[in-house]
Amino acid sequence: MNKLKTNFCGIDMKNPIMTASGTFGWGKEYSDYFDPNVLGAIVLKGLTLEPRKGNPGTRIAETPSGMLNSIGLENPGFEHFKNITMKELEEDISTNLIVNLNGKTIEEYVELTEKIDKIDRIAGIELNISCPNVKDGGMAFGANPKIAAEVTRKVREVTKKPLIVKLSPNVTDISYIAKLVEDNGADAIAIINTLLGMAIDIEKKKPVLGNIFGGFSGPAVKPVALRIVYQVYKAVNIPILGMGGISSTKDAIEFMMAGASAVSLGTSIFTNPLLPVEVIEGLNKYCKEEKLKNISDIVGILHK
Amino acid sequence: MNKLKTNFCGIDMKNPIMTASGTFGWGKEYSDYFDPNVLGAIVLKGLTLEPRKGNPGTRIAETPSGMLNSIGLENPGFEHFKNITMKELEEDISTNLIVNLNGKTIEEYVELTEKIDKIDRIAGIELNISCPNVKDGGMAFGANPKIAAEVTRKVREVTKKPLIVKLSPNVTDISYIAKLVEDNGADAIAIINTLLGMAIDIEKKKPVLGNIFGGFSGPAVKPVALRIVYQVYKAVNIPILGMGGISSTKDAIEFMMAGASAVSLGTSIFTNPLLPVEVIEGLNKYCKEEKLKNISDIVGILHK
Amino acid sequence: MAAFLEDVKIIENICLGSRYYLLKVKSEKIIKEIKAGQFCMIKPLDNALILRRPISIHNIDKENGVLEFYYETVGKGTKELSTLKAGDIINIQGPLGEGFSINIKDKKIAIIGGGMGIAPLKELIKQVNKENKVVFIAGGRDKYAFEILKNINFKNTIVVSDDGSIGEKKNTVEKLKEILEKENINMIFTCGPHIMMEKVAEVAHKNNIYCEVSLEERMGCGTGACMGCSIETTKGMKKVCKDGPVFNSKEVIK
Amino acid sequence: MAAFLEDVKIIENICLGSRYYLLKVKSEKIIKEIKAGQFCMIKPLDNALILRRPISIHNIDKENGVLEFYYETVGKGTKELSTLKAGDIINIQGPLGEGFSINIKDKKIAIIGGGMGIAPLKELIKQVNKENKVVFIAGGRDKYAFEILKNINFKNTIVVSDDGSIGEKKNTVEKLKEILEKENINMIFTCGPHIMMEKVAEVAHKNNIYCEVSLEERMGCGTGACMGCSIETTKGMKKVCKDGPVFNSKEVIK
Ligand SMILES: Cc1cc2nc3c(=O)[nH]c(=O)nc-3n(C[C@H](O)[C@H](O)[C@H](O)COP(=O)(O)OP(=O)(O)OC[C@H]3O[C@@H](n4cnc5c(N)ncnc54)[C@H](O)[C@@H]3O)c2cc1C
Ligand SMILES: Cc1cc2nc3c(=O)[nH]c(=O)nc-3n(C[C@H](O)[C@H](O)[C@H](O)COP(=O)(O)OP(=O)(O)OC[C@H]3O[C@@H](n4cnc5c(N)ncnc54)[C@H](O)[C@@H]3O)c2cc1C
Ligand SMILES: Cc1cc2nc3c(=O)[nH]c(=O)nc-3n(C[C@H](O)[C@H](O)[C@H](O)COP(=O)(O)O)c2cc1C
Ligand SMILES: Cc1cc2nc3c(=O)[nH]c(=O)nc-3n(C[C@H](O)[C@H](O)[C@H](O)COP(=O)(O)O)c2cc1C
Ligand code: FES
Ligand code: FES
Repeated sequence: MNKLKTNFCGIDMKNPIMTASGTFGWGKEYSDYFDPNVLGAIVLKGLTLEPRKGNPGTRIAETPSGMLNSIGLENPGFEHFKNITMKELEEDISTNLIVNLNGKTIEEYVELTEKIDKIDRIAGIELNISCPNVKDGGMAFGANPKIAAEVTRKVREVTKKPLIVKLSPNVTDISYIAKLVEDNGADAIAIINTLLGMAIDIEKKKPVLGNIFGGFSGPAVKPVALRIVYQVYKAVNIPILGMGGISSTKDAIEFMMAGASAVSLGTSIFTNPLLPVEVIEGLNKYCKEEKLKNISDIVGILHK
Repeated sequence: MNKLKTNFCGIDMKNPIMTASGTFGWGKEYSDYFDPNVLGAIVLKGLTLEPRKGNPGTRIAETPSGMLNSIGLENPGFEHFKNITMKELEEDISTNLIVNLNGKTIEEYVELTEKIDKIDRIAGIELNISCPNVKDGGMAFGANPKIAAEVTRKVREVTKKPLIVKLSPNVTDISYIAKLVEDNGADAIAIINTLLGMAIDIEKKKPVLGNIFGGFSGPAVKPVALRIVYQVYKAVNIPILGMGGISSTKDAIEFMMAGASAVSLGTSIFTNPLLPVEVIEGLNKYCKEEKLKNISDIVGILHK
Repeated sequence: MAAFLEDVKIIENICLGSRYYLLKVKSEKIIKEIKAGQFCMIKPLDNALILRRPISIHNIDKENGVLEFYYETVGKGTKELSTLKAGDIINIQGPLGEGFSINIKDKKIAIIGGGMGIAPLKELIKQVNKENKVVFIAGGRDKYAFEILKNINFKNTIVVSDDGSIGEKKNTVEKLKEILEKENINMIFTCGPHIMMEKVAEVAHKNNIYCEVSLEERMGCGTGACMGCSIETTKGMKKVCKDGPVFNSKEVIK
Repeated sequence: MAAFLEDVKIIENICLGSRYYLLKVKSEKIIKEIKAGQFCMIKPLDNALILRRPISIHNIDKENGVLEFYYETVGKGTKELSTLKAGDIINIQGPLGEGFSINIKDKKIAIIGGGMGIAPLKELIKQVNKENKVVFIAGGRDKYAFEILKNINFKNTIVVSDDGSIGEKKNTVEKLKEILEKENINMIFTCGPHIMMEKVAEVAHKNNIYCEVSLEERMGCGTGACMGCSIETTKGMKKVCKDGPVFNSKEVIK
């Protein structure tokens, strides 16, 4: 019996392991190392209505046990996604596909959601209102409770697909925002998106990143991510997709104990491309050793 | 000529290197390794009016390139500080002493400030409105713009000593709070206090820390600290005391380029007790190599 | 008393079986000052591990300028340490803390070690054995935990194990009680799991015997600066790293 | 084309002088697939360094199952790499990206390398030298930067340096122009500082010569997944790690 079987806010998954948007491209980039279909779900790179070139200049900087990125949502836009990317995905990918959905205005979010809603093969929507790398929309939306609520409500109205709202950790009171987002129709909360960070090149006397600030991720941010998962678990009744620095089975278990029903692996895939396979195997082993009926037995156990 | 000489918001210092409150005890704990008088200033452990035992249970956890602490402001209280700690300090310490001042209520902050104000030997006050490890006061004050402004104003009224207000990074808009604090009479801003984090013991199925959450510090947090220094530099006209993960001369230079006029060394002293000496020497060398008149030449250079 | 930061070369780092290791390093500075019951903070090489690891001094071989540490691999830091080889350099900080009371004479002493608590006891036994009468009770989880006894090489050692697989089938506290029935013990030193030390102290207090325990807490600084290892004592808040790790049992237990 | 993660043993890791190193590792999987101009991502051992470091393949010694890398120590990752010794194991990921066009015949080729840009050129020269006529122009900062030429061991190499301390006193672009005046070159391959490659490409375009450049960008994943290394090209956004690092100069320069 598969002890990792999970239904995450309506999405049936063979295990609670997903990829974090933006770290697993368009689903097939890591196929040389493992079959992406072993994943419970693949969360694709952030998508926008129109194509985006992303930010100019250096986009990647390493920091102690972490990294900064200022990709700026580079993506080919919805039309290309529907006509080309989805076709390519359908050829090889059988597991769940989740779109990471972005907009510059509430109207854009809604319009893109309406379009995505029509693609049957998409199992769910991760609504990204927390990207730190774009001027309009993104984090500015997620950090403002009113707008976070409004965009959730309006998107909810136009789709029946499971709606996972991804929140920014760069706020004073994330529980409050999570609760609002729940009240406005979200089926799950994804936490955390990247922290806002910066790196400096002292030789050039300039920021390393072309965009000055970047999204901070990787093992370094794990303590913040765990704290936020723990806080939000207390605040909401919908399930949590936990992420932020997971680099081992042990880390994944920590997130689940804090309250995550499923977890996304991100930056640490760069370090160890086999991480997803290792974590799935690791969780299976853990279930056996701990004699769990299902991995969900440990979800939120810290609160009990 | 001493190229590190700095006047930080009225405090004359032989160099811009201080210790971060809570990581350098009561000033003499590292005397076996180096003479603390080489420091520009020593910022002492957080002080309260009454003695505090701090938090029960485990208080320290390591995280990737960082650590969590939930000390909970253990300190002997003002009377002991004045009558015993200060006497001991006066014996050996000739450099500037800065008190890290804490309260549970605004009245307590004011009362303690009035008492500290009478101790001539204290060169300045670091007003801690950002401790994540205490129930009352602390971070709750620093995260609320109104209260941050009020406590600054009221403390300002009762002391002429340089007033450095220490802010929490766990907020949505730190620039706004920094500006308010400036408007209400602060002479400088200290950033950052610790991020709020958590660690989990999967064997015990419990948080590692007795207090569940802890303050997150060390090299891991540097990208967040640099970003905040950069943001606050843009927002205020008073000098910044920068800190958060500094572990080398290079890091110190990064903070100064982002806008810090002086920096505090904290967690990384645990890793390398000789760090303060190395950074002072390193900055001297840097001034020579770069032919600077004074190290202040690089303060905020990123903004130019 | 001074403390130092010293780069020391590893002379030997051998596995005694299972997760137990004996580490020998060449020291010039720390070795001059360190005493039984004190400890060092070892800097892991991996930069992701920012905190030094507290490890007790196991043996001070002044003649050869060698410090010995006895450790168990439990997490990332000790696992990394176990991979190091002769010739590798590590940075250690010490001596730290207050050790055992070793300036004693003509006493009958019981020394009780459980598991890794045995670590600081070799040097202690060496120091007090000459001018006192010492009995050493050693308890452990498995046979590998007793391999270290060869290195301690003390004749008056009593081995006990819960399942009787090695030595007598009883725990250290039962053995202590048994000895107390027959002998007049004036002092007890103990190091091991906290629950064991509590019980040893209880027996000591009941029998009015002076007892010292060596405590363990997670540490940040090791110097008394961070208040990370504070404990409540009858004399107020104390720091395990600076005021301990060895305490008079009456101050810290019950 | 498949890519692998492989634990490889270091055979040799020698300093060629100053900050320049030649690394040789034993490979079974990657060696079967890797081609001139492709690269590997090397995992640093220090866990605080989470990103793999992109390093070009310098030489593929299929006979002995050995991959060679030529690198310069610039930061933490390469400095750590330089401390490793024969017998140490590192994890490398590769082959990655698209290499040089090596299936060519009967051409006159100029290969131009500046500084570390020389790294991928040994294998390239080996591949194209047999069936084409190759001239190799090598520029460098100091005499140590030319030590690698011994390992490349290619007779038709022209050494130039800005100050004339080694070889001719000119830069690589000047030398290229000089050659073009005398000879009929059909193809140019270049790797080096971006500004040098721009100028080489400019010369190539002006003379209507097909030219390939090998670009460098900071990388997160090395697989095309993170969009960290994207650049604008005449054919839209491309990834240096997947669509490059080698590009037709017309697509990426001017
Ligand atoms: C005064 C003192 C003396 C000690 N002497 C010895 C000895 O001689 N031999 C020996 O094997 N062990 C000894 N210990 C325990 C030893 O410090 C820990 O086993 C070790 O720090 C674990 O590190 P790690 O990286 O392997 O484990 P991890 O779990 O990865 O460590 C994570 C963090 O927790 C701390 N930590 C974990 N376990 C303990 C613990 N039991 N006590 C204190 N901190 C801990 C680590 O120092 C580190 O900061 C002593 C502890 C103290 C306080
Ligand atoms: C496709 C490709 C092939 C390369 N081939 C070689 C080679 O054969 N030999 C060689 O010596 N160097 C080569 N480089 C450059 C090499 O990757 C960097 O020098 C190295 O990553 C620096 O790492 P560090 O930890 O020493 O420096 P740090 O500055 O500490 O590195 C910090 C981060 O920046 C990245 N980084 C720093 N400099 C560069 C750079 N110039 N290019 C890309 N990323 C950088 C690092 O990978 C790391 O993520 C190549 C780069 C690319 C993109
Ligand atoms: C290179 C990179 C690109 C990212 N792009 C996106 C994105 O397009 N949309 C999004 O919601 N999150 C994006 N993220 C954030 C991740 O999905 C994830 O929330 C974050 O990195 C924390 O997880 P990690 O530490 O495991 O990487 C990106 C992260 C990285 C490192
Ligand atoms: C163990 C510990 C105790 C601390 N205690 C205090 C305190 O009492 N008052 C305060 O303002 N900050 C306190 N801090 C925060 C530091 O002063 C500093 O703001 C923070 O650690 C970031 O710097 P660092 O990463 O260099 O340590 C403490 C930090 C640590 C690690
Ligand atoms: S470990 Fe810092 S006070 Fe003891
Ligand atoms: S490095 Fe990630 S796409 Fe190229």
